[in-house]
Amino acid sequence: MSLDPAARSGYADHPPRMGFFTDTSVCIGCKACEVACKEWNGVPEDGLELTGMSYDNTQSLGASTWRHVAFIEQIDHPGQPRWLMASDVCKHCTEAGCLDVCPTGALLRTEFGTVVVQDDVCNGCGNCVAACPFGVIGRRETDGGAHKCTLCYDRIGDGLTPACAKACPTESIQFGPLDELRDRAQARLETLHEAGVAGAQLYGEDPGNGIGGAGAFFLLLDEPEVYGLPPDPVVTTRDLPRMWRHVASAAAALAAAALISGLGGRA
Amino acid sequence: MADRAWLRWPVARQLTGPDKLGRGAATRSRRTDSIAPRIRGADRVVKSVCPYCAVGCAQQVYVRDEQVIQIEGDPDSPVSRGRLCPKGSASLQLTTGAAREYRVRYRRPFGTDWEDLDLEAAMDMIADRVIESRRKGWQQEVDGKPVRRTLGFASLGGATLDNEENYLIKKLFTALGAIQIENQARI
Amino acid sequence: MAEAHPVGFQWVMEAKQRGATVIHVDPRFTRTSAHADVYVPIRAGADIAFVGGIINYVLQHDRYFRDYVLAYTNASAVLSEDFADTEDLDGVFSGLDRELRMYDMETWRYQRSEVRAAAGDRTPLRDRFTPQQLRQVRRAARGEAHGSGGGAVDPVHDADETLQHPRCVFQVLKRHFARYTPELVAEVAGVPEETFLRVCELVTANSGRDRTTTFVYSLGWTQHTVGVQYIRTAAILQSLLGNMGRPGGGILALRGHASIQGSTDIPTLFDLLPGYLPMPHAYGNEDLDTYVAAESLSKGFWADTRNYMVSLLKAWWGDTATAGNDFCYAYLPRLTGSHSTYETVLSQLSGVCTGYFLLGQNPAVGSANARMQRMGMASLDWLVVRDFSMIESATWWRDGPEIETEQMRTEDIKTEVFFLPAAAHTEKNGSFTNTQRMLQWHHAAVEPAGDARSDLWFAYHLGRRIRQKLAASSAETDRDRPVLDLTWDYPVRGPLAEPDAEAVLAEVSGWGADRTPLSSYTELNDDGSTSCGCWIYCGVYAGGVNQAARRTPGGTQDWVAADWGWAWPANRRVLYNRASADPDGRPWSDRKALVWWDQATRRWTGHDVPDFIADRPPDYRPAADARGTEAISGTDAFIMQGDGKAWLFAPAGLVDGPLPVHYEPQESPFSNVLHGQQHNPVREVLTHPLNLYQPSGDEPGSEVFPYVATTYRLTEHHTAGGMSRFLPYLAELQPAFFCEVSPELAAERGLEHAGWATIVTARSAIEARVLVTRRIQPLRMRGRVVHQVGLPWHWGPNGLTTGDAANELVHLALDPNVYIQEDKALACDIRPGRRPRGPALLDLVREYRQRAAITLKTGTDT
Amino acid sequence: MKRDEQLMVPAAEFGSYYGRPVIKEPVWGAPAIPGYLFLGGLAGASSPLAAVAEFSGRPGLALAAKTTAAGAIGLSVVALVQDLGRPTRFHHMLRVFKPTSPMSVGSWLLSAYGPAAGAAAACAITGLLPAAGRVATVAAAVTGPAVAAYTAALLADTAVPAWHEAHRELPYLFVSSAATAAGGLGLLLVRPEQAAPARNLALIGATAELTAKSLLLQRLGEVAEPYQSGRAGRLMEAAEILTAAGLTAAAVGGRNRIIAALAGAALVASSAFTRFGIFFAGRMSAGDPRYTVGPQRNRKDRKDRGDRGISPPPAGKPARAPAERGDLAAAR
Repeated sequence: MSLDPAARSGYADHPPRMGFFTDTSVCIGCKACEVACKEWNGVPEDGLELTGMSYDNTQSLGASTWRHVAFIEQIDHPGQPRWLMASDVCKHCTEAGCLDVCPTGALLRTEFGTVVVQDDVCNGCGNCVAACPFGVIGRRETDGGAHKCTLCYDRIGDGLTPACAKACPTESIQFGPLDELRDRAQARLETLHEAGVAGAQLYGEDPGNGIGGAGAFFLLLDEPEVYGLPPDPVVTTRDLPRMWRHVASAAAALAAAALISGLGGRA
Repeated sequence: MADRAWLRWPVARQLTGPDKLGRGAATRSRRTDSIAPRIRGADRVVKSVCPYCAVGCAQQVYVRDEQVIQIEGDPDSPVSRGRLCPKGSASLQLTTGAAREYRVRYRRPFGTDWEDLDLEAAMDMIADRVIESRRKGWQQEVDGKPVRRTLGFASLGGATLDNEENYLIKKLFTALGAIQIENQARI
Repeated sequence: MAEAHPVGFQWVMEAKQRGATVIHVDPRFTRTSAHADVYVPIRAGADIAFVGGIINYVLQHDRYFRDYVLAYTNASAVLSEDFADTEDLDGVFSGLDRELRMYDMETWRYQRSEVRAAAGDRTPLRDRFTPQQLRQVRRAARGEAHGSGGGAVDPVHDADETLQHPRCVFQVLKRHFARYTPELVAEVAGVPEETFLRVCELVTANSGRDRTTTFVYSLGWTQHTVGVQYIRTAAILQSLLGNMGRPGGGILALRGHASIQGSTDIPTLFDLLPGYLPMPHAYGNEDLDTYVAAESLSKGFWADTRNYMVSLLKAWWGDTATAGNDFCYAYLPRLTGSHSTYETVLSQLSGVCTGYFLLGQNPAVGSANARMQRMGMASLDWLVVRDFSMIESATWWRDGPEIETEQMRTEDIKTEVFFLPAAAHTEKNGSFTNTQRMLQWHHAAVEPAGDARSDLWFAYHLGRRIRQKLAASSAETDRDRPVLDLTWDYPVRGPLAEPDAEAVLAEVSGWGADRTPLSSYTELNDDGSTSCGCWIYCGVYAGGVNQAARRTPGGTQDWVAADWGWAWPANRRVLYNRASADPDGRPWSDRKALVWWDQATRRWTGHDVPDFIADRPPDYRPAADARGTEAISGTDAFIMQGDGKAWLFAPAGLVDGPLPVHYEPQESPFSNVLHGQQHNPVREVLTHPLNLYQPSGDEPGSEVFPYVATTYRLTEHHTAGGMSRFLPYLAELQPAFFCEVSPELAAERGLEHAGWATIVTARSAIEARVLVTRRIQPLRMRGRVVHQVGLPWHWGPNGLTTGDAANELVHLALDPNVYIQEDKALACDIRPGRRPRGPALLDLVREYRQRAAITLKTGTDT
Repeated sequence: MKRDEQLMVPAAEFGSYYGRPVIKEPVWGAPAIPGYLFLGGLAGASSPLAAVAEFSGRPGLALAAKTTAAGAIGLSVVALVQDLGRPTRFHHMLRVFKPTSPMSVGSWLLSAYGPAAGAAAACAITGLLPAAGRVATVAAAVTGPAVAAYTAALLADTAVPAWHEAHRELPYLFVSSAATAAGGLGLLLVRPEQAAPARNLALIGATAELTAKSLLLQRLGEVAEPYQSGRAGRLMEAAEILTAAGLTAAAVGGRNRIIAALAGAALVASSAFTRFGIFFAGRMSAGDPRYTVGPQRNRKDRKDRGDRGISPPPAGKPARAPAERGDLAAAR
């Protein structure tokens, strides 16, 4: 599958695809990404609930949380106690379910290959929410619209770094041309494997995966589901052609059934 | 006109342009086409320092129409390299958020609620209070030794203040004879 | 460090990626631990045992850096025969007066066989004053003055370069720490032996010519009744390992407020004048001469104390200050004993202190024993609070905890309260001094709105008004002269008449004749020809240029980045960096080169500004009668010290002993296994019904408070929450006050995860949500299990996220050197459920006190 | 897991993050969206029934079916608009035409079908413009089945496991449910002598529906659980009983006015219950990470095994112990 979604979305001459590489092995769980994102994008506060989920009171990505730091306590981890931290974000899929199903064109592929919501277009139908295999996008109660990470579309258009990546104290969040990030991630993975960090793995970067490769991918230290990520997501629209065929034959069957029902002559 | 309006209809753009499926170029709104970071329009960028902890991360304060519109890390800093922690990243909310008070509030002795008070009046009253407490707590000698000081009033705070502010506070209060001048460093 | 200083931690992460080993010692497994190579759980309050154990390991295994130790420390100094160690006296040093709760430090001095007049003109205070008066001097936090200079010491003394003399510092040190074995460390600190030995091995292997190890600490070390000695212990170890004054070495204090370093340099502290000059004391500082005699050293840069003091007096009183009137020295008020913030509270409660300024400070929840703080405020005539938001210190009179417990009624409280909104850092010009002593200027971006004003504005205009009123008063008396003669003519600008902060900085930096800006404190004179508001900041306005505002991008500089901001003194980034070179002036190794002697130019040079006399050759030896800076030899790397050496043994300057000793905290479930002496005998206790202490160790009643509590910060909040609890984006990240406990403690006490718990001490009881986590490990020591309760102290009743303040629990027992309270190791009880409401809360605490048979005297023995 | 059952910060579970859902539960509300599914199906199947009735000379049935179609589609559009986060922007649905979006396709379908069904009903009721009425009737009959069927894609084209995994059966289930409803309503509203096509349609629909359901449940395996438990399970069960009862009654006593009416009511209700059941099953499957993680983990493990063949795991990434595997059993 092509890693150049911008070209397939009508951008003949476009800049390189941009993305995030989130290296969770150096995340210190400070949540600067969450705050910097909200400050820049004006995302509202998202509830004041103590969850008991370690230091994670944000809980998940959603309409009012575009970066979410997960905390996983593994004090019994063989070798050394671990406290995993990972900053999750919209994956900006090559094949984006939210974008595919959006009926209004509010969701948009940008020239950078990222996926954004046009707030002035969105009518809050909620279809994207159900279509995202990562549970990223949500509909905000207060304004009825769908919202998610824009990869700071406004900033990157001016050559600026997205707010979260800029704030990140340890460069756990890296922003750049996707090709470059992929090389960097491979190198980092090899370093970790050489250092004997079992379980280190890249998540989402494989163009052969079910979303055609993510524009925002991760280096994880454990299995994806430990972080609340789906282990092998497949974009729902891959099955849509088949669904349409079944819908067509079902509709035809209904028409036929109606015709058959009328057999037996006039009353 | 009508023609052109019709051509902006995304369906029309789908039909006439390369984005047949309506997932990119064809569906862009006018607002999306004109998107720009709000700091692009800043009148000035002011160099600053984060007000929270003592790492001293450098900040850039963006101002438009005499309002602070954004605060970010300054990549030039050899201390912080442009990065900020969650608190530093919340500097905009700290300085421009709803929690800030902008009016003097006054509670009279035995009062049950706040009252309004003019800043100038408040400053004048405080000056009077200082003079009076200073007088009441004055000690010329202790144990036969000259001390020329007052225990009548005290001050606490200064670890989040500027050096210049602390300097004036120390200078003024010491000259007034106050010695109970303290800050967070003891706490 | 990752928790409270995340952006600073980027350098640790980077070092780690380059191969550095990170060790984290903490009672709880934190975000720092998560990235450490070795995590060491420890019982709160036992760090001297732990670090002392490493010292013992270094000495027993000859892992110290011998050349460094010989050249730059006082290891060879021979001590007086009168000195007796804690090993001889079961936990106390010679010279203890239990009645006065103080040490006579005379026996801690170096031995001096050669009979000669003591260098310096001073008559020892002990010959001039009664012990009671002496104690008052001592209680003025004298140890804090002089910064790193310590106390007066005789630079000429007996020494044994072979380090074999039984009374040489090295041998004394060896004996002193001999019992700090791995077994003892395990018994006292709960650190498993193998973990401890691994740390010893890592630290020693990473120290020497080619490698350096750094120690980083914060309030986890300072907030103890032996806090200064905690840091002393690290200082001894780092000196032994040759890690001081060298790149990648040192002991780094991570400070928690934007300019808390600046607020000690230019101190709003009772015991100091700018530049760590001591505030004059009623005894022994009667006039300028006696002050200088008492407070300067005969050798090193503290010998120039008179220059610094006269220049300060000139800065404050300008032309009025002349040689003829002692430069207005008499205008300075005098201390008698401690006037720290805690004594201030007592003086509020007793009705002496009737007015109070809170300038960006929130003692109603942010200071230890918060109830006592509020009771103090309720005794005032007036209170001025300057802050961003309606913090608890501004609102306690209407909705504070004492209203709920019915200890106060709003309509009965006489305190008049002024809340004045403060300007933010974006709304004013000024400098912050960061944790590495670097001043950085922040420029005003906008004018403050409404009534918000800078504290510069407030101080200046308040002073202006007071001066006007006093000048106009017919009752003008001699006591008003200091205010009326004060130089207070700062230019103001703009619609708000904001004083010019750069003009203040220029005064701080100093000038000579015709107001020519000075460039270094070495230019200061004692004849009144120079003026300088803070001698260590001299040069920050050199050349009439605001050096703190320098912003040459780091990327275009070398790693020292000397052209960003300005670090005191003289823009030096690493203090005592002469020690980065060997006695001959060559770097100890190429890898660790910082400054060195250039024989060709006959000057010190290097990456950093040399912290040494620039043209003093390594082979310079002072004449026997040399004084001041002339007496600094070419190898006296520690130029502020009275003998030019790093002190393994502190012959002066510390009021609670020349060497660190493990004492139990004021409140501890354990007895001191090391000595019969349970506590620091000279710790400060404040006896007051609002400040009751609990029984400790073997005392009956100590079992009522069986757990160790410690307070700390979270990344998501700041101090007492005044700048974080009120912000939605921070409040939502840590939305409730919680305590952290182990699953074992939860099981023992029936605590439910995410439920509620009540934590009780003799002062109060608070409630917190419960986070049951394996990150808190029960420690096994002395056949017992010790449970610890973690309390992030950011909360209070106001703001978006609210909760009880951990400071309600904390007592006031203080370190005797610097008067800092012991938040970091308390004893407490914890029980499931929420705390009682209203007066029932007091009943609960009373019931605990009765069970533990607590009286005013409990815990106050020496 | 309920909070009060937790004893501590839970040890990391292989399989989920604190038991939290991986995907978002759909924000679509009830009764609006299941109501829409039902009404859209009712309308979509009523229109061809109306046409058949009209052209087979059953004006009573034709009128009833046309009125039903128009009413149902009208109501369903109201439900749809009301469920939008920003209802005033409903017209944005026609901003683009996206074949990748069932909702977009459906919107265009509805905008063709709705007016046709409305016109057909209006002509039938008023008796005006009979020719136009006939054109409208045919147009509605042609587009109606698509309206009834596309909603299956609307649900299936999501990340919701119980819906997406059912994407093959769901269209058939939906149209048969639609036929059941339309036929049932015909039985309820129209005298038996006019109602033969309705009865036939109901019989065919109900039979097909039962078949489709059982096929769906069989094929979904563990992801079928949400259809069989909780609120969804109860609704599905009730629907099945009603379908069976309605089917039997219609077949046996369909010529009796009262029995026919009762049978019709049962079938209409069964169709509604089915839609609500399917809706809630989807929600439940989204809310429980098992249904997301389990099948994906199994698929990934199969792929990984396939990738690796029989060679040992690469260094640095040992094979996970069985206990760590995120299969369904271990997921909780």
